Amino acid sequence: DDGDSAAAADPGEASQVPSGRVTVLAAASLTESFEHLADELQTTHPDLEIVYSFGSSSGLVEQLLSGAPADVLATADTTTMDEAVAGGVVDGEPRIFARNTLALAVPAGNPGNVTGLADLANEDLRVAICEPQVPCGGAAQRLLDAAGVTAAPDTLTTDVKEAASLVALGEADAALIYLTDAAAEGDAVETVDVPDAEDVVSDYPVAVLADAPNPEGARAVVDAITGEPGRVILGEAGFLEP
Amino acid sequence: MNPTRRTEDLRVPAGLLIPAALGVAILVLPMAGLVVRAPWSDLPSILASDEVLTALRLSLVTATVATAAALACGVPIAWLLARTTLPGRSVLRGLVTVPLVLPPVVGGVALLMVFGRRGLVGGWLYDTFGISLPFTTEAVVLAQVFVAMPFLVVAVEGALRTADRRYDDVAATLGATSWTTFRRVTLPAVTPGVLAGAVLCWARALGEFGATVTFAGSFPGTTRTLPLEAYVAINSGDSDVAIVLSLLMIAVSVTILVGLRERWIGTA
Amino acid sequence: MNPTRRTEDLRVPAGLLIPAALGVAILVLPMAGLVVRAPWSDLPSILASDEVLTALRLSLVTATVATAAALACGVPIAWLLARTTLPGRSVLRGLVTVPLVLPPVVGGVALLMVFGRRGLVGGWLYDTFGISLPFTTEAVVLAQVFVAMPFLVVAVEGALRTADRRYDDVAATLGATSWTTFRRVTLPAVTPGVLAGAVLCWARALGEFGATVTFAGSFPGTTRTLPLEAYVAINSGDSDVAIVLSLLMIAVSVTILVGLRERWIGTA
Amino acid sequence: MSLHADLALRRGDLELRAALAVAPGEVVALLGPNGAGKSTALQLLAGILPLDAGRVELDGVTLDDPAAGVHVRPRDRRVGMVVQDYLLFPRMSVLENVAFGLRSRGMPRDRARAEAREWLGRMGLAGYERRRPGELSGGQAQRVALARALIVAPRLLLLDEPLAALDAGTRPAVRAELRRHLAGYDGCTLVVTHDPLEAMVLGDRVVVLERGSVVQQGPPAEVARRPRTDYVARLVGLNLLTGTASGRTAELPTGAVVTLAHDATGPVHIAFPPVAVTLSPRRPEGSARNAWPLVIADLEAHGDLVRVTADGAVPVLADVTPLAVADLGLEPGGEVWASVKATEISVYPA
Amino acid sequence: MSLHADLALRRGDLELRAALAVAPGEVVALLGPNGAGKSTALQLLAGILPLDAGRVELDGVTLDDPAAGVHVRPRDRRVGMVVQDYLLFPRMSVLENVAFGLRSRGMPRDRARAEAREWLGRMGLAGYERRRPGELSGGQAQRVALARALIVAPRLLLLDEPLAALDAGTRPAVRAELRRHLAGYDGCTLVVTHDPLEAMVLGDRVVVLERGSVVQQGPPAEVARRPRTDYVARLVGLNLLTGTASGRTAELPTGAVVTLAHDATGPVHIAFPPVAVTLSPRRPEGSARNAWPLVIADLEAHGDLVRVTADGAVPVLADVTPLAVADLGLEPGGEVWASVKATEISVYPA
Ligand SMILES: Nc1ncnc2c1ncn2[C@@H]1O[C@H](COP(=O)(O)OP(=O)(O)OP(=O)(O)O)[C@@H](O)[C@H]1O
Ligand SMILES: Nc1ncnc2c1ncn2[C@@H]1O[C@H](COP(=O)(O)OP(=O)(O)OP(=O)(O)O)[C@@H](O)[C@H]1O
Ligand SMILES: [Mg+2]
Ligand SMILES: [Mg+2]
Repeated sequence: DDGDSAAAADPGEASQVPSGRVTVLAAASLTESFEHLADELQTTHPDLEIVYSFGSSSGLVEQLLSGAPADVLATADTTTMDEAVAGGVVDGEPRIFARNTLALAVPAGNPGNVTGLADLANEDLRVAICEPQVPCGGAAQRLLDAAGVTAAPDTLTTDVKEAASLVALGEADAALIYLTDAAAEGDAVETVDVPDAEDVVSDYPVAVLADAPNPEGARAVVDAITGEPGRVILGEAGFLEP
Repeated sequence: MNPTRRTEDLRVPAGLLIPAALGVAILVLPMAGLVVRAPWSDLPSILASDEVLTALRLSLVTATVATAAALACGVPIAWLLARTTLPGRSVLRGLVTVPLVLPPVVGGVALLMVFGRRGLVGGWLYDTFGISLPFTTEAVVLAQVFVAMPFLVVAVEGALRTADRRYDDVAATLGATSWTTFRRVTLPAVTPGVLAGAVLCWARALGEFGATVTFAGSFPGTTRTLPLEAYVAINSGDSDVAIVLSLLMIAVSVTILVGLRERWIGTA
Repeated sequence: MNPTRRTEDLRVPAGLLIPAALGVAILVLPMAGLVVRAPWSDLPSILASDEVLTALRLSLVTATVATAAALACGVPIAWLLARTTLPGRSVLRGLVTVPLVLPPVVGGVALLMVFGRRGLVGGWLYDTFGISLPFTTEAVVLAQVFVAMPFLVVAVEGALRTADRRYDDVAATLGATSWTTFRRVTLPAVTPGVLAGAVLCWARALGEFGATVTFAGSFPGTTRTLPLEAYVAINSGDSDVAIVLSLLMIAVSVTILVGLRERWIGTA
Repeated sequence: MSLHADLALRRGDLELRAALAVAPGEVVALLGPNGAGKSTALQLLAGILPLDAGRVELDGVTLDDPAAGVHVRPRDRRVGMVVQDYLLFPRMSVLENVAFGLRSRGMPRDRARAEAREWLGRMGLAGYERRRPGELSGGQAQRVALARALIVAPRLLLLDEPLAALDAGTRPAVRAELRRHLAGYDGCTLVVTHDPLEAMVLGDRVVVLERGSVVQQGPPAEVARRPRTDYVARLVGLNLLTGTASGRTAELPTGAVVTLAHDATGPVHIAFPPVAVTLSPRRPEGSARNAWPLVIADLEAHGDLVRVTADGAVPVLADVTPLAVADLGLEPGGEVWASVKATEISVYPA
Repeated sequence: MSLHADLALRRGDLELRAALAVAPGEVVALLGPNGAGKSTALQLLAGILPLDAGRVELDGVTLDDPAAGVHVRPRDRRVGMVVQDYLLFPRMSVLENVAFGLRSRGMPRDRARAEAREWLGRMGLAGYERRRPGELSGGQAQRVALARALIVAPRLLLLDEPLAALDAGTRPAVRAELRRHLAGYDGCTLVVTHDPLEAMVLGDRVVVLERGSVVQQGPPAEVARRPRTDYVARLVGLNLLTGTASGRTAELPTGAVVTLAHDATGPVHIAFPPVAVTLSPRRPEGSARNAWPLVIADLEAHGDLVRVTADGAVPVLADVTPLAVADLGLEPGGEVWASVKATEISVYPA
């Protein structure tokens, strides 16, 4: 029940020192960075307890529209955030806090000898690309169009993580995934330079929610995400600044 | 001692009816929700689209092949578990039911580790024969077998344990080999259980998503089954399409389950 | 007519042994893959972490409660399907098995549509009592019941159809109400089937992911069960943790399944 | 209490149409060949099978009347039943099986068990209380089934071959126990049996069912003396012929003629015991007026005597001594003359 | 072919230790009270139950020898069995049930079916080929079970009360068929039965089992004339006493003394038929030297006679006419004197 978090925040002092529980719904690709951010905030805002629920952006919006009790929403694209805005669950204007670009990822050692985007058209290579209808797929399509390449994928993943783990396991010879995901896989994945990759970017918006039980806490968290602590941590994970 | 109408034979004790009604509500109401929310006007155009038809065909074919394979392998496993005194039998039972608890995505990763190009078995297959399973329709079937066969095994084992073993003894005294006994005496006796298990297995295979998407990937025509199609729709914010696809799956499976006429499920 | 050693009673026809071995390989090898790849040195620290223990406790509690609820509602449903001549019974059977085919994520969406704060039932509950189900531990249980109960229903119905109805008749002539007959005669006769169904149901509930994450969210301590924890781990690039969590689930369920001693599953 | 039943049912090739009435306290023995419909009739009365047509009334209450749509459920009938294959509840102990009916009627567990224990004792099964049905021998299981049915003192008791599996030593004791119980019992009882002695001992009246129809009924002695069908005749050990009498002779359908001791007219039954048949190698010349040439079909030892089955225009069974068999050189396929004195023959209207 | 078996098994409170031998072509009738272990013995021979100890040898081949770890599986034994509850395969037609054994031994379907059809005809079940077992009456099912076992001509045939459910009309025919079949069959046969007539007709030799042990065996006539246990005596309808003889008298354990017609010494059995017992209200003064005062326990009609069970120092069964019952005013609890002429008594060493 949603009464808990409201009660936890003492309304009298709220405007001074944000405290109590803040529930953040965040896109799955933000998992690692946001967990770090919570640890960081623990030192500056010891009274703030941050609880995350990670999921796909569209699933999170669906949950909100069904009355999920939460304070903050962070999605991996603007389309889903726009749905939330249209649904009236967002308080104020969403703010872009990070950007992501695509990388051409190959397994460690590059067994397929991939040298550039053009290799994605090679039928003999096993290629994973995101489904065009999802954010990373849309971005991939734009990148490929710009390079004039018609890819021959073997699988269209719905989730970037899938493509990333296929590369990490060596099952795919190449995949177009976000830079952050490539970074998260560590040594198992290498990236091949793609010229002009920075031209295609995805925006990550964050917003305080209209029914937030703890609006003060929510604002403090959003400030942290968009402010200095977020910039540092997100930068480490490979995100670009907005 | 009240003379009652013949039809009142249907009277059911409240102790059974109330929980049953509650259970039916839990199971059926969400489906009603889907029906209410479905975009009925767009329905024909969505259903007639090429992708949907392709995915539907692929789903039906793979689920059916997977069920056949699961029957071929799963019924013997159930028999081993129920009728022999194999040492370590209860550990085997535990192992065989593992895929039930494994979150399907993890199951997919596990399948990749074994049958993938660099996997234990897959690596050998690839190096020796140049065969690579992932991203093929065969991989979809394998993922479905992995996920759905345990249902069959558990259901059939339950049925075998309920059946009277003395018939097997009689068959043996009549000179039947254990294979003949199995085929002509044991199996017919547990047909309802086998059918129930096959239905579970088929339904589970039809709805299988996580292991498939991880192990077999998602490519229209070869590996993108209906649930994958629905998942794509949800993730691209098209929940209307997802609802329609789900209703389609429901319609197909209910038709088949209802079509499995009473007498197939067995008369006692 | 060859005198054989007593132990050779274990000899199993090849027609059964070969497919069984193949099936076991398909089911068990992927798990072996997980075991091989597991980060054994980090294992203790991962398992001892607070999040994991919390998630484990939550998983065990919710799966067990869900199984109890499914038994309470599902066994009566199975009885209705197997033993009465309810009109529209085969349609009911079809409907009740729908959650089997519904991809769990879609199931979660459907649950939100009905039990969400704006849903058919959920809206009424919220407006009248101020109760909101989604994103609570109760929601996890509800999602698990929705997804897992059909397994129980199908398994128990199969067992009921295999059992001899004449015992029920005898009980009736001895003056037993249908409730007494159900409780003292019918139910004991199908105990192996009910247990098999409960095992299926519990295992399915323990591994449930899609419907839970959609309907109940993924809040540590209240709704983040082990499979959800594994998903979080995968998403933070920590596939080692995901593997460890999967092995934990496997270990827990195998222990419980093996612990369910032979005699509980029933002697024929 | 009393039972009035009018049963009609088609089942496979069985066409059952039988009227059965049992007075309060009366025990009716239901006899008939395999497949006659005895078990089926019992199932109809118990309410387990639905009637096609007809009516069942017990103690003035209509239990079944398909035309009016009335059907009382088995559990509301207070009908006790022992079936041919016992159907003891496999997961209950013997004691729980016997106590089941009392418990179902709401008796507290301890009292029900005490009473069940007593019944088991009467059935010679003290000490078997905690066994499971699977651990009983055939005869033991049958006695448990009997105790389970008798203990509830039902208004209508249906026993389907209740003693068939009992050994020769136990059978008289259990039969006596059953007889004692039935004597002090004011409900209606129907006992199916294949044992003529059992029918005579237990039954106040005998009803014979063949191919779904009642072919004969009456007091045991009457039925034993004047069988009306081949089946009954074989059961009571008599030869039975059917013919048309006119004066002191009767003509059989085969054309053979039987001489009678008394005048009779119209269709008659002709009965005589196998011991009254004399066999001889040639046409006998003595006072026996009835003599027919026959071919021996079978010989079977049978206590001190040998039973000879002989076929011909007048098929007969004859009981002769082993000495006679040797003297006459009787063997299957051999020819022989059979003769019966007219005074040994009893004749009654068909 | 011949069977040599030495069976030892504990099962619940049954302690079975029996040696059974059957010569080629011989038919042994196994008699015994309920729970004696007859069905258990057959299960051991069929290989369905494992022996605790002992040995089973058929036709020179060891089938079971737990000490040596030998156990031939049921299907390798060529042992045919008819069990007390038939166990017809419920999902096969009657014809398929009977043909099953032949098919299992590799006979082509058509030939197997033709032969099965013939066997059904012999069992009086022509026309029932396509029925399911669930659609048969009890007696019909038993005949199918019998045909299913006989058709495979096993080397050892085990029949557990094969005719118990048959009606009085069918039983002699099926019994004759069985006898005919067994006569032309060189395998070993064991028939369990509770019917003394059946044991005499079918058995070349009778073996009596009680509480797991063989208590008597021999040719049927010998067993019938000289019973050695109460059970056998009741079975063949004799009174049996056991005592210690010395000269022309024998003393019973109760102290009562029986006068004998011939000299005897040591432990003896004393047997006499119930019809040889005379009942009188006072001590008889005639030539009968044996007279004992008794109390009547039970009366039961029994054919033309009434069987009186009387208790006392010398418990006896007496068969008297209904007239005598009326004249003497016999009733349970009444006192009476029973007398038997010494010449009616047969005495043999115990
Ligand atoms: N379910 C059924 N379907 C078709 N025919 C059946 C069915 N059940 C019984 N019959 C037939 O009905 C007839 C009567 O059967 P029933 O069991 O009443 O005989 P019965 O008189 O009890 O014989 P028995 O003395 O052998 O027990 C038999 O010919 C049997 O084959
Ligand atoms: N599974 C078992 N566990 C324990 N005791 C058993 C078991 N099966 C049988 N018995 C006991 O063993 C004894 C012998 O049983 P068996 O069935 O051999 O008797 P039987 O001679 O065939 O008797 P009947 O004439 O009644 O068929 C009985 O007392 C029975 O209660
Ligand atoms: Mg019958
Ligand atoms: Mg027996």
